[in-house]
Amino acid sequence: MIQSIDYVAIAAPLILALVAGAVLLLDAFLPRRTPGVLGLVTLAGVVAAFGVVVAQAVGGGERRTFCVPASLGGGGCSFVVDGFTLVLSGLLLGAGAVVVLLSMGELADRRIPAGEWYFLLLCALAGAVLLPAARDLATLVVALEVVSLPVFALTALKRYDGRASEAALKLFLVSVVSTAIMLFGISLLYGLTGTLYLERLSAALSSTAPGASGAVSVAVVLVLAGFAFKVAAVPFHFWAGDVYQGAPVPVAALLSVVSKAAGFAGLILILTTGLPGQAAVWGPVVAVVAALTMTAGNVLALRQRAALRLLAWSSVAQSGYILAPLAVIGGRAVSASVAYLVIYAAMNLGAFAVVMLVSRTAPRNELDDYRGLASQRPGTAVALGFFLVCLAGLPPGLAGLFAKVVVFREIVAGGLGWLAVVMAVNTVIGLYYYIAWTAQLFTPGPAGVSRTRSVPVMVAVGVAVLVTLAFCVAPQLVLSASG
Amino acid sequence: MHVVYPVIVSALLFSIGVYGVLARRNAILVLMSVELMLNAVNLNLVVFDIWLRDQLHGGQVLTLFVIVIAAAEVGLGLAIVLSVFRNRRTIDIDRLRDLAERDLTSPGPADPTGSGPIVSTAFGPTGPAPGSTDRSEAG
Amino acid sequence: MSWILIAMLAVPLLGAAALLLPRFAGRVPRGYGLAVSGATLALAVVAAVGFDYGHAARMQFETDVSWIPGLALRFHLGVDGISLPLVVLTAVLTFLCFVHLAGRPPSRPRALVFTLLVLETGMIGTFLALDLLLFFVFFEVVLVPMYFVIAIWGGPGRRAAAVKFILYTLLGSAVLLLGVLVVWSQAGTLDMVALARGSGIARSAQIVAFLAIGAGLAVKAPMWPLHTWLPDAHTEAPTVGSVLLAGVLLKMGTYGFARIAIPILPEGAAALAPWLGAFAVIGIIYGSLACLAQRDLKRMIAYSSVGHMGFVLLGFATLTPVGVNAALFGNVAHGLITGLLFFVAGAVKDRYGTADMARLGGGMLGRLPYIGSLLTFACVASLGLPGLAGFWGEMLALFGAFRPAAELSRPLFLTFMVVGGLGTVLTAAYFLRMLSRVTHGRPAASEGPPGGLGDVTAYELAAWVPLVVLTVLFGLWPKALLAITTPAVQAMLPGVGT
Amino acid sequence: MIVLAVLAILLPFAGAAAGLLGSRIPRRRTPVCTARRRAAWFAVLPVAISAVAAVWLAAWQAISGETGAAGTLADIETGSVPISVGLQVGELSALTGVLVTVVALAVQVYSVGYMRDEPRYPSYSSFISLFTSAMLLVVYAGDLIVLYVGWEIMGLCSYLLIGHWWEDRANSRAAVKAFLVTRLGDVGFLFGIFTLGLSAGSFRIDDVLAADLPKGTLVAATLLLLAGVAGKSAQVPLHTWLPDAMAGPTPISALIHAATMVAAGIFVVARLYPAFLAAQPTLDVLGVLAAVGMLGAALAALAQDDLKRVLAYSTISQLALMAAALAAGSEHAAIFHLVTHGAFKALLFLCAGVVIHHAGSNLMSHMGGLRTPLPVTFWAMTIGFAALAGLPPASGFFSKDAVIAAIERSHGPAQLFLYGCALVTVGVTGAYSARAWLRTFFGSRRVGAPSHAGDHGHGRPAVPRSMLWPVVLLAVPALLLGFAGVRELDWESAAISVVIALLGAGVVYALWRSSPEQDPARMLGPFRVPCERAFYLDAVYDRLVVRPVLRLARGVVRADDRVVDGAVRGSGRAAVGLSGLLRLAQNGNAQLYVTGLLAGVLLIAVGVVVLG
Repeated sequence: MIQSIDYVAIAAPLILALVAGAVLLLDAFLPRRTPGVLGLVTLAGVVAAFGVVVAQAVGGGERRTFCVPASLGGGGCSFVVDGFTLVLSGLLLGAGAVVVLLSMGELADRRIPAGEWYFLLLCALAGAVLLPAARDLATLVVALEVVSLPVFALTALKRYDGRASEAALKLFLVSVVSTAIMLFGISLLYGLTGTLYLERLSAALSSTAPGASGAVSVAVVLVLAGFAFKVAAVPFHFWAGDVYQGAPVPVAALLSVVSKAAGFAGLILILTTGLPGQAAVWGPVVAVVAALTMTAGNVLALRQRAALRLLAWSSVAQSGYILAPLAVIGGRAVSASVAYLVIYAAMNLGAFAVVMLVSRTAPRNELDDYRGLASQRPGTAVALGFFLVCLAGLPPGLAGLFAKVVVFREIVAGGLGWLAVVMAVNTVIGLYYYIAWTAQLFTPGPAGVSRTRSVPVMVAVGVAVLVTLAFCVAPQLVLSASG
Repeated sequence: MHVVYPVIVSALLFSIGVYGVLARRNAILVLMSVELMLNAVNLNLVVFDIWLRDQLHGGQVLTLFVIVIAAAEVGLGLAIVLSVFRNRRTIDIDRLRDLAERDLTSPGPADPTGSGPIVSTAFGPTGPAPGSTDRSEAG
Repeated sequence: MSWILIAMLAVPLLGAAALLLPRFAGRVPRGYGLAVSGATLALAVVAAVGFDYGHAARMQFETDVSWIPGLALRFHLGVDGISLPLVVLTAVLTFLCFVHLAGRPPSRPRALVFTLLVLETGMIGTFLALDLLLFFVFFEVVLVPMYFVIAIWGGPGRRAAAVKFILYTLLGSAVLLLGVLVVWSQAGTLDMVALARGSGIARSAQIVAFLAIGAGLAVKAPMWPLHTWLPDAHTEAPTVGSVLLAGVLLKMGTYGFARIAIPILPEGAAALAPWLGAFAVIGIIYGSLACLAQRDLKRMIAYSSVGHMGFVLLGFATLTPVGVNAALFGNVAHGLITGLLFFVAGAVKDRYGTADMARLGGGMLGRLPYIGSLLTFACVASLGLPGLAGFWGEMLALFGAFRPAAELSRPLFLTFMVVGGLGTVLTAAYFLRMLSRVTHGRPAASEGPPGGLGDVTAYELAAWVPLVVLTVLFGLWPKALLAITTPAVQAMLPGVGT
Repeated sequence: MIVLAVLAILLPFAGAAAGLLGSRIPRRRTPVCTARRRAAWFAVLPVAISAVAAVWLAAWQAISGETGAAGTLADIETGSVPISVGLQVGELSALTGVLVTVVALAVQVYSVGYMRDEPRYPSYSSFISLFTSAMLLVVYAGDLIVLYVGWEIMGLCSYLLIGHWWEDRANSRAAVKAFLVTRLGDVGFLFGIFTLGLSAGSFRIDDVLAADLPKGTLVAATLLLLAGVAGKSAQVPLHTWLPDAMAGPTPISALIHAATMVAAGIFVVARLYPAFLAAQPTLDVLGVLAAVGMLGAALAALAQDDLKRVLAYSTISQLALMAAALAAGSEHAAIFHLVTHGAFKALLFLCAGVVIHHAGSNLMSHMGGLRTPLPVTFWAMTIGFAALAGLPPASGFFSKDAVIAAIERSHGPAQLFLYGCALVTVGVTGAYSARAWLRTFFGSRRVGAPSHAGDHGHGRPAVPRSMLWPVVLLAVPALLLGFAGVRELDWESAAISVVIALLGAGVVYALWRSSPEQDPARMLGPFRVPCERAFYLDAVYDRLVVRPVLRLARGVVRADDRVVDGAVRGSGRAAVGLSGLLRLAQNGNAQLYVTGLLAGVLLIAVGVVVLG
C-alpha cells in the first residue's frame, strides 16, 4: 500500500531540490555568458522556500508525514514540522539566501563553474532544511550527509587552488571518520532499542536491562560524535582553522552558519527528543565539551593574524556558548540555544560578508589589511565594527549582549554555576581579539585603496546589518519564536 | 549463534578501519579504510535487524542507506584526491601542510607602531608602559 | 513629567546619531557638543528643580515600559534622592568637558564628540535604570566609548592601557551579570524597587549574589586588589577621558552598592560587610602610600582616587544610614574635586609637555600662578579640608565606622576607623609633598609660561570655576546634598534608627 | 546679639575672599601698588569692625551677665547624630574673641608696613583674614563639628602663611611639617568629638556638657581631644612643628604661633572644662605632659641662637604652663595667663620683627647694642621680656603668679613634680629672657652681618610708622592687663617666683658681664647642644616615622607593579601561552586531527562509562 505523503509539510526541501535540478538543466542550456541568471534563480528558489516556511509558521499547528501505519505497530513519524523545525528552517533559509548573495560576488570572476556551484549549494540547503524535520535516525543520517557532501565539493570547486583542495580533503577526511563513528553509535543504539524512531527510542531505552547501561552510554557518546563534528565541538574542532582559511569565503560562511545550525538541530533533536531519559549521561558531557569548546576557540583565536582563521576560531567559541544551555538537565534551556543560534547567525554572516568585501581587494586577508578601513570605507568599517562588538556581546552590539544574557540566565537558573563563570571568563578573552580587530579598523591607516564595488555582497552586508539591528532593538522576535 | 559474535567481528572490523585511517599516509588507502568502517556498521545493523526480528526491518533499510552514502562518499573522496594530486603532485596526507598555523602568512611590513602582533603590547613581558617599572620614587 | 528622564537619555543619543549624517562629514561645528551636552544639563537641572524634595525616598518621574518580555527586561527609569545628585553631576561634568574641548579642539573632533555623547548616554542611563538588566546594559554601554577615548586620543602607551581597561571592567561586569541572574533566578523579578522592598532570597543565595555583584562593582569603583587598571587608564587617557573616568565611571560602581547590593541583599551585605570594610581600608592606606612614591602627576591622582573610593566603600561597609550618606556625599564630592584635579593636571601636561614631577621641576606658582593656585585649591579640597566638599564624605564615613550596624563587630570597625584616620593624614602628606615639589621652589631658568600657552585660558577657567564653586558650596553647606540623600537612605536601611 | 558674632566671623571671611579675588580685577591692567592698597583696605577694615563687634559682645556679656547668646542657623541631618550649625558666645568666648580680634588687627596693620614691597601681599593679607574668621569660628562655635571646621581651616591658614615665601624649599617643608603634625593631632580630636557626640546624642556643646556620660567614655573622649590640643597648642609629643614654623613672616609668628592658634587648644579645654574635670586621669596626664613640656622647652629656649626660635620655645613653655594650670584645676588662671601671654608674646614677636627688620638677620650673634637706634622697640621689648619673666608690674607677673598659686593649691598624684617643674621653669624663663634681652640690646654693635636669607630683613634703618604704632598698642595691655584680671594675689608664691626669676636673670647677667662677646648659654655646658637641638626629638621622629613611611611607599609601588599588576599581566600572558600551546596541534596534518578526534571520543566514552 502506498504511504500517504503530506506534500505541504515537505514543501520547503522539495522546492529546493526541484530548483537545484532546474539550475543544473538551465546551466546546461543557457549560453556561457550569463552566470548571474543562475544566481537569481537560486535566490528565487531559496526565497520561495522561505515563503513556504513562513506560511507554515503563520498557519501554525504541527504537520506529520511518513508515519508508520497503525497496522505495523504505529508510533514514529519520520518527518514532523513543528515550531522548532520552522524556526531552524527559517534560519537556514535566511542564511542560505545571504550565502547565495555572497556566492554571486565570488562567482563574478568566473574561475568557478556557476552551475555546479549553485546546484551543490541548493542541495546542501535542501539537506539542511530536511534535518530539523527528521524524527528518525535514518533520515537524520541521510540529511546530515546531504548537507555535508555538497560542502566538500563546494570547497574543492576552485580547481586550480591547491589550498582549496587541501582544505576539502581535510574536511572530507574528518567528516567521513566522524560520520562512521556516528553510524557505529546508531547501530549500537538500534541494537539496544530495536527502533530507529526518536520518540520510541527513549521509551525503549528506559526499559533496557540495567547491565547494558555502559553500552547505552557508549552508544550515546558515539552518536553525538557526528553532530559534534558539524558543530566543531572540542575533540572535533581541529579542522576549523585550516578549512575556513582554505575554502572560498561563501563556503566558509556556509560552514560557519548553515552546517553548524544543521549540526545543532540534529544534536538538539537527539538529545531532547531521542534521549531525554539519559540526561544524566549526556548532561555533564555536553557541559564539559561546551566549556572546552569555548575556551579552546577563544584561546586559539587570541593570536590569529588572518581574518578568516580568526573568524573560524571565533565561530568555534560561539558554538561553545550555544552548546552550554543544552547541558542544563531537563532540556528547558533549548530555546536559549536556538535564540543564541539565530542571533549568532545574523552577526556571523554579516562579519563574513564584510570579510568577503575586503578579501576582494586584499586576497591575503590579514588583519593588517583592515587597518584604517574606517577612513577608506566608513560604512563597511562601521558595519564590521558593529558585528564584532555584537559577537563580543558588548553594547552597542545589544543583540550579542541579549543573546549572552539569555544563555547566562539559563545556565545560572540550571544550577551550572561553574560553567557560567567559565563562560564569563571566555567572554573577556573573546572580547580581546574582537576589540583588537575593531581598534585596527579605526586606527589611522594607509590612504584610500581602489574600491571594487560588488552589489550582491553589499546587499548581503545590508541585509545582515538590518537583521542584526532588528535583533538589537527587539530580540523579543527571536525569544518568542524559539520559546 | 549468539549475537555477540558478529558484533565482536564488526567491532574488530571497525578497529581495523580506524587503524587504516590513522596509519596509512596515502589518501586512497585512507578512503578504503573508511569504507571498511562503514561496512562494519552495515554488518552490525544487519545482525541486529535479524536478532531483533524487526518487522519494519529498520536495520536493513538503514544498511541500504549507508551503502549509498558510502558510495557517494567514495566518489566524492576520489574526486577531491584527484584535484589534490593535480595541484600538489602528491596525495600523502601528512605532507599537505600548507594551511598550518603560522604567525604571519607572509612577512608583512614591520608594524610602524612597533606593536607587532597586538598581543605583545597588552600582555607582553615589557608590561604596559616602558616607564612603569622605574615608577618608584627616586629621592 | 516622566518624559524628562527619557529626554535626558534621548538628547545625547540623538545628538550622537545626528553626527553620523553626511552633513557633518566635513567639519563638526565647534559648539555642537557644547549645545547637546548643554541641553542635557538643562534637562538635568529642570529635573532637579522639579524633583519633590519632600518625598526624596520615593521614585519620581518613573517610566516603566516592557522592552523584552522574553528576558523580563523592562525599560524602567526613575530617579530618587540617591541617584539625582549623581545624574546632575554627570551632566555637569560632561558639559564642562565640552567647554574644555571648545578651548583646545582635539584631533578627529567629530569622532570624539560622538564618543563622548554616547558615553554620556551610558552614564546617565546607569543612574536612572531601575531594572537590574537595564542597569547592566547601561553599565556596559559605557565600556566601548571609553575604550576608544583612551585608545585613540590617549598618550604613548594608550593601546595597552585601553585593552587592560576594557578587559578588566568587562570581567567585572560579567561577574556582576552572574550576580544579577542569581538574584533573578531566586527572586523571580528584576525590578529594583520591588526587590528593595523585600527580595525574599535565601541567605546563602544572598551571600553568593552579593559576592558576585560586589566583585563586579568593586572592579569598577576600584577596590584595593582590583584597581590596577585605573592608574594605567588615567595616565594614558586624554584630559577629558580622565575627568569622566574619575568623575563618573567610578561612581557607577559605588552607586551600584547603594542601589543594588545593599538594599536587595541585606543579609548578604551583613555577612560580607567586614570584608568590604577591610578591603576598603587597605585601599585607603595602599592608595595613599602608592601616591607618596609616585613620580607621574596623573598616575598619582589616579591612586588618590583609589584612596578616596576606599572611604566611600568604608561608608557602605558600615551599613548605617550615616555611612551610606557619607558614601553618597563622598561620591559627588570626589567627582567634583578629582574632576578639577584632572583638568588642572591635563593643563599642566599640555603646557609642560610632561606630567613627570621630576621633570616639571618646581616653582609653578612663579611661572603659572593661576594654575598653581588652582592646583593648590584642588589638592587642599581633595585632602579633605573641612569647609570644602571632600571633608564631609570622609568624616561621616569615619563616624559611620565609629558605630556600624548592630550585626557588625564594633572593635573591627573601630580599627577600620583608626586606620582610615591615619589614611587622612597620609592623604594630606602626599598631596602637600606633591605641592611642595611642583608648585613651590624657584621656577626653572627659562622664564615665561612654558609650552607657548599662557597661564589659564578663558575656556579652561570657564570649565573649572563651576567645579570650584560647587566644591565650596557643598563644603560650606552640606545640607544641600545630605537633605536629599538622607530620606532615601533611611528608607533603604530601616533596621538601624540612628 | 548672636548677629554680632555672625558678623564678626563673616566679615574677615568676606575680606579674605575680596582680597584673594578682588584685589587684581581687572586682571592685567591694575598696577601692583593699587592692588596692594585695595588689598590692605580689604584686610584691615573688616578686622577692625569685627574687633569692635567682639568688644561690644564682651561688654554686653559682662554687663548683662547672661549665660551667653546662642543661635542655631540650621540642623544638618546626617543620618545619625545631627550637626547644628550654630554659635554660642559665653563669657570665656567673648574674652578670647576680643584677644583674637585685637591681636589680628595689630598684625594686619603691622603687616601693611612690614610687607611694603612684597608682591604677594594681597594673598598674604587675605589668608590672615581667613585665619581670623576661622579662629573666631572656633571661639564662638556652639557645635563641636563647627568648632572642628574652624579648627582645621586654622591649620590650613598656618600652612599657607608659613609657606608664604615658598621660593625657599625649607619654608615649604616647614609648612608641610606644621600641617601634617597638627593634622595627626586633629584626627585624634575628631575621634574625641565622635565619642562625645555619639554618647551625648548631639554635637551641641551645651548638650554634651549637660549629658552625664559614663566615666570610661569621658576619659577616652577627653584623652582623644587632648591629642588634638597637643597638636594645635604644640604640647610635648606634637610640638616639633612650632620652632620650624618660624620660617614664616614674623607677623604670622606673632599672630598665629604666639597669640591665637596655639592658644586655641587651651581655649577648647577650657570651653569643655566640666567634661575634663569629670575625667581626672586625663588631667593627670595633661599635668605630666605640661611639666615635661615647660621645662624642656625653657631649656631649649635658653640654648637657641635665633631670636624667633627663642620666642617659639618660650611659647611652648608658656602654653605648657597654662596646661599645667588647667591640670591643677584652675580654669581662670589658665585663661588669665592665656590672655596676658597672647598680648606680651605678640608684642615680643612684633618687636623681634622690627629688630630683625633692622639688623637684617634672625641670629642674636649678629645683633647687639640696638638700644640706641631703636629706642621705642627697646622699651616695648623690655616690657615684653619683663612680662615673660613675670616681674611686677608687668601683666605676666600677675597671671603667672595665679598659675603658680593654682598649681601649689592643687592636689593630685603628680602635683609635687608639677610644682617643682613650674618653679624651675620660672627660673629658666627668667634666664633666657634676660639672655635674649641683653644679647639683643646691649653689648657692642655687631651690625653689618650678612643679611639672613630666611627673614626678608632689608637692613634699612628707618622703621616705618605703621610698624611701631601696633607695637605701642600691644605694649599697653602687656603692662596693665595684669591689674584688670587679678582676683586675689597670693603674695607668698608671687614672692617666691619673682625671687627665682631674678635669680635666673642674675646668673645670666653675671655671665654676660664677665664676657659680653660670648653667649651666656655656655653655662649649660655639655647640655647646650642637646638643648639647642630640642633633645633630638626631630631626628627621632624622622627616623621612626618619616623614613619608614617613605620606604614603605616605595615598597608598595614596587609590590603594586610586580604583584597585583603582575598577576593581571600574568593572566594575560598565561592565556597567550596557552594559545601558543594549543596552536601546536594545528600543524596542518589531517591525520593528527583525526587522531585527536578519535582520542577525544575514546576519552569521553571512557569518562562517561567510568564516572557516569
